Amino acid sequence: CSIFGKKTGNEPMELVKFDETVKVKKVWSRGVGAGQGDGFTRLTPSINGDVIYTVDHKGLVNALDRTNGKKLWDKKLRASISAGISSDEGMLLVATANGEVIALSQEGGSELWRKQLNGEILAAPATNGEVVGVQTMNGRIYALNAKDGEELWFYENPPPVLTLRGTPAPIVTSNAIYAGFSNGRLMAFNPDNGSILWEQRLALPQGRSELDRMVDIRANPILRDGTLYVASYQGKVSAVARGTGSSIWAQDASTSENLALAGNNLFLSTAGGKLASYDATTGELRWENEQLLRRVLNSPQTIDGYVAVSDYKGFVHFVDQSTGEFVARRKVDKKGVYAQMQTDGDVLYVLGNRGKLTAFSVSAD
Amino acid sequence: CSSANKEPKYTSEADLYHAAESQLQRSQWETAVRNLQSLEENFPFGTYAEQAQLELIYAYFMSGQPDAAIATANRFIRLHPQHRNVDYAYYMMGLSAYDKDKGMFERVLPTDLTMRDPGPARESLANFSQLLTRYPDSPYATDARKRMLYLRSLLARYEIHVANYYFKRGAYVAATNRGRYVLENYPQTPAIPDALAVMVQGYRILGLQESADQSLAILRDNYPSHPVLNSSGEFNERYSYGDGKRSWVNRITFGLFEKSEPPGFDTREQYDPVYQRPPRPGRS
Amino acid sequence: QSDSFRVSDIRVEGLQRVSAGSVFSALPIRVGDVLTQADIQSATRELFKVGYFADVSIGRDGDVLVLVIKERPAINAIELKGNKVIKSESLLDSLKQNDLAEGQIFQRATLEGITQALQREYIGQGRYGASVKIDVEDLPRNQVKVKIDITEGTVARIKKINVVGNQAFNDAELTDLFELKSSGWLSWISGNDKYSREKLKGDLERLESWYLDRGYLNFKVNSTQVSLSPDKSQIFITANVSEGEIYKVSEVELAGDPAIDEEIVRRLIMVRPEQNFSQILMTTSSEYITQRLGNEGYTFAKVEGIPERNDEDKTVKITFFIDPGKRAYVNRINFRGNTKTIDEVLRREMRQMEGGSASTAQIEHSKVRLERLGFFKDVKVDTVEVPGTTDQVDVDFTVEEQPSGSMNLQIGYAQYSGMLFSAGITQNNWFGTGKQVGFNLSHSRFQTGYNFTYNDPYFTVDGVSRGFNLYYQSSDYYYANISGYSTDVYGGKMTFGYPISDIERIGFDIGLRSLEVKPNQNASQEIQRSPAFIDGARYIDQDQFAYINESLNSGIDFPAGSIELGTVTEDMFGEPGFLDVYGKTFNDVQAGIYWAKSTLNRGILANRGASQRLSFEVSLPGGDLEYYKFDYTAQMFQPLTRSLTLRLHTRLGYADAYGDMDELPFFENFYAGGFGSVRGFERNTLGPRISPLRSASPVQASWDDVNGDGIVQSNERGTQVFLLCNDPSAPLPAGAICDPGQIVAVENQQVYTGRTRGAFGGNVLIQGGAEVLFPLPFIKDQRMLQTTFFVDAGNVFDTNCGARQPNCYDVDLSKIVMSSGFGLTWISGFGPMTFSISRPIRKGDLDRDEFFQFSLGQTF
Amino acid sequence: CSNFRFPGVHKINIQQGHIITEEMVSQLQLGQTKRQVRFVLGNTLLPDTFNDDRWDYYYSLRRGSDGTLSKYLFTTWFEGDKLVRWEGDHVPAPKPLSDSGQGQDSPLPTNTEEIPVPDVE
Repeated sequence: CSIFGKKTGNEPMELVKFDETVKVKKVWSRGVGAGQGDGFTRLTPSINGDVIYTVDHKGLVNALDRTNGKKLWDKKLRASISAGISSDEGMLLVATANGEVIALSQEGGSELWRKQLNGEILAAPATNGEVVGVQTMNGRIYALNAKDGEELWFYENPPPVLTLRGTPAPIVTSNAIYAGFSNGRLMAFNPDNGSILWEQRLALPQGRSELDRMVDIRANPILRDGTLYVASYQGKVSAVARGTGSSIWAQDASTSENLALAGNNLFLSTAGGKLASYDATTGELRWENEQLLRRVLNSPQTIDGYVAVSDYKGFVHFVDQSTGEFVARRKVDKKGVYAQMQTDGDVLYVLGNRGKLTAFSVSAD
Repeated sequence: CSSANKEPKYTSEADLYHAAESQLQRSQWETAVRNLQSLEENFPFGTYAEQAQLELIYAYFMSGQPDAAIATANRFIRLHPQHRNVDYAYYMMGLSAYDKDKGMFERVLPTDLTMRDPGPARESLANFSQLLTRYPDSPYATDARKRMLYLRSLLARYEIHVANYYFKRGAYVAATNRGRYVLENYPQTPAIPDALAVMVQGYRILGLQESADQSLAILRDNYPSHPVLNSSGEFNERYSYGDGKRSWVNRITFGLFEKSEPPGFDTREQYDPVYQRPPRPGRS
Repeated sequence: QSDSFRVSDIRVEGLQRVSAGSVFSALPIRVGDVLTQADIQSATRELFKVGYFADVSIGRDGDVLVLVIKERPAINAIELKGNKVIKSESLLDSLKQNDLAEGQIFQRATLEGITQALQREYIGQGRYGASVKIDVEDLPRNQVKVKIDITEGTVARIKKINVVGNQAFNDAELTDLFELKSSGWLSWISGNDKYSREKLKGDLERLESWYLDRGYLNFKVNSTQVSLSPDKSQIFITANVSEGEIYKVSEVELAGDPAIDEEIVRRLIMVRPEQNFSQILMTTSSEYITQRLGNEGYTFAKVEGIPERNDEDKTVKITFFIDPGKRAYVNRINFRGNTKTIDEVLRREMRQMEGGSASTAQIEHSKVRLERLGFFKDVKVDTVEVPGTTDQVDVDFTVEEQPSGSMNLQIGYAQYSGMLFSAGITQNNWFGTGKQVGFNLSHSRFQTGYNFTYNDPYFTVDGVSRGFNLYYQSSDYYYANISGYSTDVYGGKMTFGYPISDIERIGFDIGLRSLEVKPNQNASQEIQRSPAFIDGARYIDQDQFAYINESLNSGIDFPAGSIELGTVTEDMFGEPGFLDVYGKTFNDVQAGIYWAKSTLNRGILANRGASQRLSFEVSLPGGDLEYYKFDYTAQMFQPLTRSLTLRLHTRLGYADAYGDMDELPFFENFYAGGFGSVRGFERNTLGPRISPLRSASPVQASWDDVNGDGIVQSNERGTQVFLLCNDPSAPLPAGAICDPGQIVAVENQQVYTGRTRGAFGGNVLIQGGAEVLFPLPFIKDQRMLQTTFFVDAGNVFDTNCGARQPNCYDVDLSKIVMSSGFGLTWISGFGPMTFSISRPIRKGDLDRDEFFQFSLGQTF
Repeated sequence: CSNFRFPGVHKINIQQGHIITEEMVSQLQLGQTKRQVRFVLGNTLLPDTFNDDRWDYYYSLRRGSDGTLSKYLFTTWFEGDKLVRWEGDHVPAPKPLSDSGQGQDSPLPTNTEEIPVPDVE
């Protein structure tokens, strides 16, 4: 029996060989700071118009021209950042590791206001221009006044004993705030006074140990037209009607990463390392790519006709949206890519954990 | 890939038992222990099970593993409280504790156990007394009673030594109480006469004349020849403590020569039957 | 048949392993009962509940009740595979607790029980990824073998601990308090990055008391989250806190009956108005008051500080409620564990009287005194309430004996004295009687000695000690690096001493001694005149010899008698040595007095407290020697941190002659260097050196009229004569020294390079040093081991140095030599073993350093 | 030698028995039960095995410094379970023991260094 640990059968799967049928071209690439901290943060870039904004865990905010990667401006915040960056409604929102939300202007990054909350913030705050929604690790959703950061209301959902690291980012629209919680519940609130519009239980905890009973909603919900797409860990992936929260369809699935939606295809990467595609309207499972098992996949992102997903070694795999077959593979950052990749449809922006932002374009040659 | 340890070949229950029996005869204690252990494991409820456990207790004891013997006896008592010779288990528990701490030191050099902590022997007192209360007519009762008396007289004599020290120290309440403790806790031990003498002396010094006279009366009636009594049965002044006289030699040499403390009480020769080591236990 | 019937007998079939007894005890039916069908149903249910039976059917055979039982299989063996981190035994133990073990009956629930028990074990170790697969294999005779295959997965380690909401103190300061740490490079040893719920609870309590100790009365930990990374390998801990404001103390009150006057109590309170509130200061004050009351006999005293908050002005009023409880008395003092030492040896150290008022300080003090005896490895004490009384306690001491070197046969090796063989019994707890008795026979190249010592530390009950010792010793100091002489000494001494306070003693000794000194070949000027005076020898002076030589070589003869030769006188042979003046054998009466004070916490390898000893020894007038000697040694331990202790030590010595003796006998000199003195230097080689030996070789100078013919021819050489120096400038043979009026002699210089370095010692010793005691990592039982980093310094001086003694100075601190290094002492079964490696920092040119020094089986 | 007197042998105080104060005695009333008396005076350290109706409360203190001995005896008698008589002198209000001769060598609580005094700014 070999000394260095015999094959226990649950090592990450070896990468399979295939010939690339798609050309992935690096448009530009640029270092934007120190990347992710050691607190398993998911500091994600944010696209607004022609500008792409990034923030690193040391507090460096960058605004780049997204077509050529040129730096427009940058600003040093003297704080360690645990969540960010969102760029809606003319302002930028980040949060510090000490639980403080900071709002900056999109021109030059000057500070608009900051508000100290009680709880660790690991997902970028969202705003509809009037109200800013913030979720914290201790199971709360805060609503702050977008003008001056004053606290309007907060609702608390006490989290179970053991949860997944991180929270989903809330969706803040003019008439509702949608938020998923670590106890498997999806809730909609009236943005102005915090009253509960509706509440849905997405997954039921089962099993004996704290581990088996984890049913966190970790993935950021996606809202399109009247439907809200959500997914939970060791629970379900489901589409619900945004007005009532009633379930349109639901399938068993376990994911801790965000979903991706393109046309009628909903993509998710499961905790076990499967990449799956569902029919967005019926919820029927289209295909499953099982060649990346146990490689700890991150959030998928659609680009052109393809879906990209990164794994724990920092490879970005491109698969065909309709068949799930591999079409290309590029190595981006050996420390991995925690941040969800951003796209405007034909350029894919990938921020590696060590702080390098690369723009890729994909073309079938 | 560890080499699977080979299963002991399943001899039948009876063979295992008889093998162990013969090993006990030839005093091969270790092999007997191993056989009896495997017997207990493989046939926990077989016909020989109970008898094997008793043999195991004895084998552990004889192979010098008192702790294992005590543990096995304990388990036997718990499992078979009504077994007809469970008294043997109690007896062996007492015996194992009795000998447990006899290090080389005590065996080789004659040490006066009455001046030291008897160590684990103290537990054996409890085991033996359980045996005597539950099974007064068990074959082991006589030997157990003899050992108990020996132990209790050790502990009683220990108390008298402490009383002597406290007289020397001048802590007369402490000394008197030590005497009273013997009277109340170790009746019928050879130290009783000295205990009474201690009480007489203590009460006299404390000035509790009534108690002193009472103790003196009892001492006189039961042990007239005790050295603390003079010919006429009164308190012998030679033993009186308190701030007695000091010889001038003692005084000028800072008390270094001619110490004049009265002797302590130790009438073991007179009242204590010459106690020799009790004999080794015979086989059950 | 009628529905019910009377049971005449009960028969059981199918029993293999379960004892009939347990079946009958579970069966609710007894012989003679009247049974109905319902009774039978309930009986079957009862038997099933026992859990040992796969199938139970109760039937009737006439009036006999028949039970047909099919037993469940028993577990014959449990096989564990794949467990590396947790060993099989501990897994089997945890299974045993859920009574899943070999020999047990195998039940359906067992399977579920096994998976759960193992999972709990692994989650307890932070291995969230562990999984268990079980399969059951049937064996003959209704037995089963349970095979368990475990995949342990990786252990989840704490990656980050984040405190949210703290303003006054930064995260680093706060997480430093935690026992749980995020993975660092040392974590693989300490394992402090493994999550456990209890440790987190303890950490949060420490965090809370940190804030409460600094005045944040409203501090609260709102919530904590433990979260896991998706691949279950990393754990993150977040604590959300709200600090609140700092509260100041407004006033301090006493309430209840303080039993001792308030002034004493007030002095013990460390909380002052206007000061920031601090919980630790409040609790420490309460503890001090409780102990103070304990000293007064109120062992059951309860003191509690209660803060009352005033949230408007952020102040707090503290009231100390004092309930002295009943004054407690000691009923009995018991000793356990002293199987060798007799009871009186322990009891006489007691400062708490049996039958008297209990005092915590006296009980604690008694414990320390027991530890100081050095007979016990460990002393524990606890006070137990006497049942049935409200105010009496028993004080139970439990001690653990430690070998105090009873029969020791020490074969040791010390560099300077080579093989050391010493057989003997040195025992300061002789047969447990507390008396110190020693028969010692020791032999080494340096010293052969026979020594009998006896001392009874408690000759009287108050601790007056009386003892005596007889000794014979012949030592050849050459092998102790001390220049050329050896001594034979024998004598006897009476010693006694007594305590003048609880920690101070005074002692006297008086004794006779007979000493003989024998110089050997490289003795020195100071010891004995050199060159050696030969009575009646004759000399010729230098220039006369030159003139004669010259003329004889040129063939001139002399008339007989014309060369006159003088006979030598003593003063031509240099200064008289000590032995020349005072002879070689000395008998004297020695008297000594010492004062000693010690608060060391342990007899051997102490690490707390201090000790000092001043002794004065005099050789009484009327004996052959008249000198006196002061000797002062002191050491002090000062704890630096919880594990580091600083030890400062010094030894000062001064000796001199008096009366008609005008110089200190050289064999009473102080020496320095080596163990117990300045480590890192060869033993006894520091300080003054001997003035080199002189030897005068006679010259073939005189001519006599050998053939009696009245003329001295040049070939008539006569007896040898010495050459008297009167013209230092004249040419001399190599190495010769010519002092006017002295015989020309040759100095042998190699004395300084030989073994003794020509060490001679001196009458003033100054020596001291500082050491830091540190615990060795990885070693649990440190009680028998002491490791130190030391700096030693010292030297020996002489107030009247010989004229030509090199390296001999009057007291001059700039001449102190220093060295630093590491030392280790281990009290093994054979006695103390000491090692040290060291480097000199400052040394004189003649001082020789020694990097590695060791000594086995011999106290230094 | 000079008139330097050698310091005497240090003897420790020997304290025995029960401290009965005036205030305790004042709480005694005839007819009290044994339990009540025991609550007031505490358990006697010298119970008499042969006669449980007489309780002796003995107190003595021999000072190590000058060897003086002070002794007090207080006795109570019972008939059945009723206090019928008591007699004897009580100990004058005791000076705190630790200020007497014994005080100086039993320093303030010896294990103070175990209680960490915080370096609170």
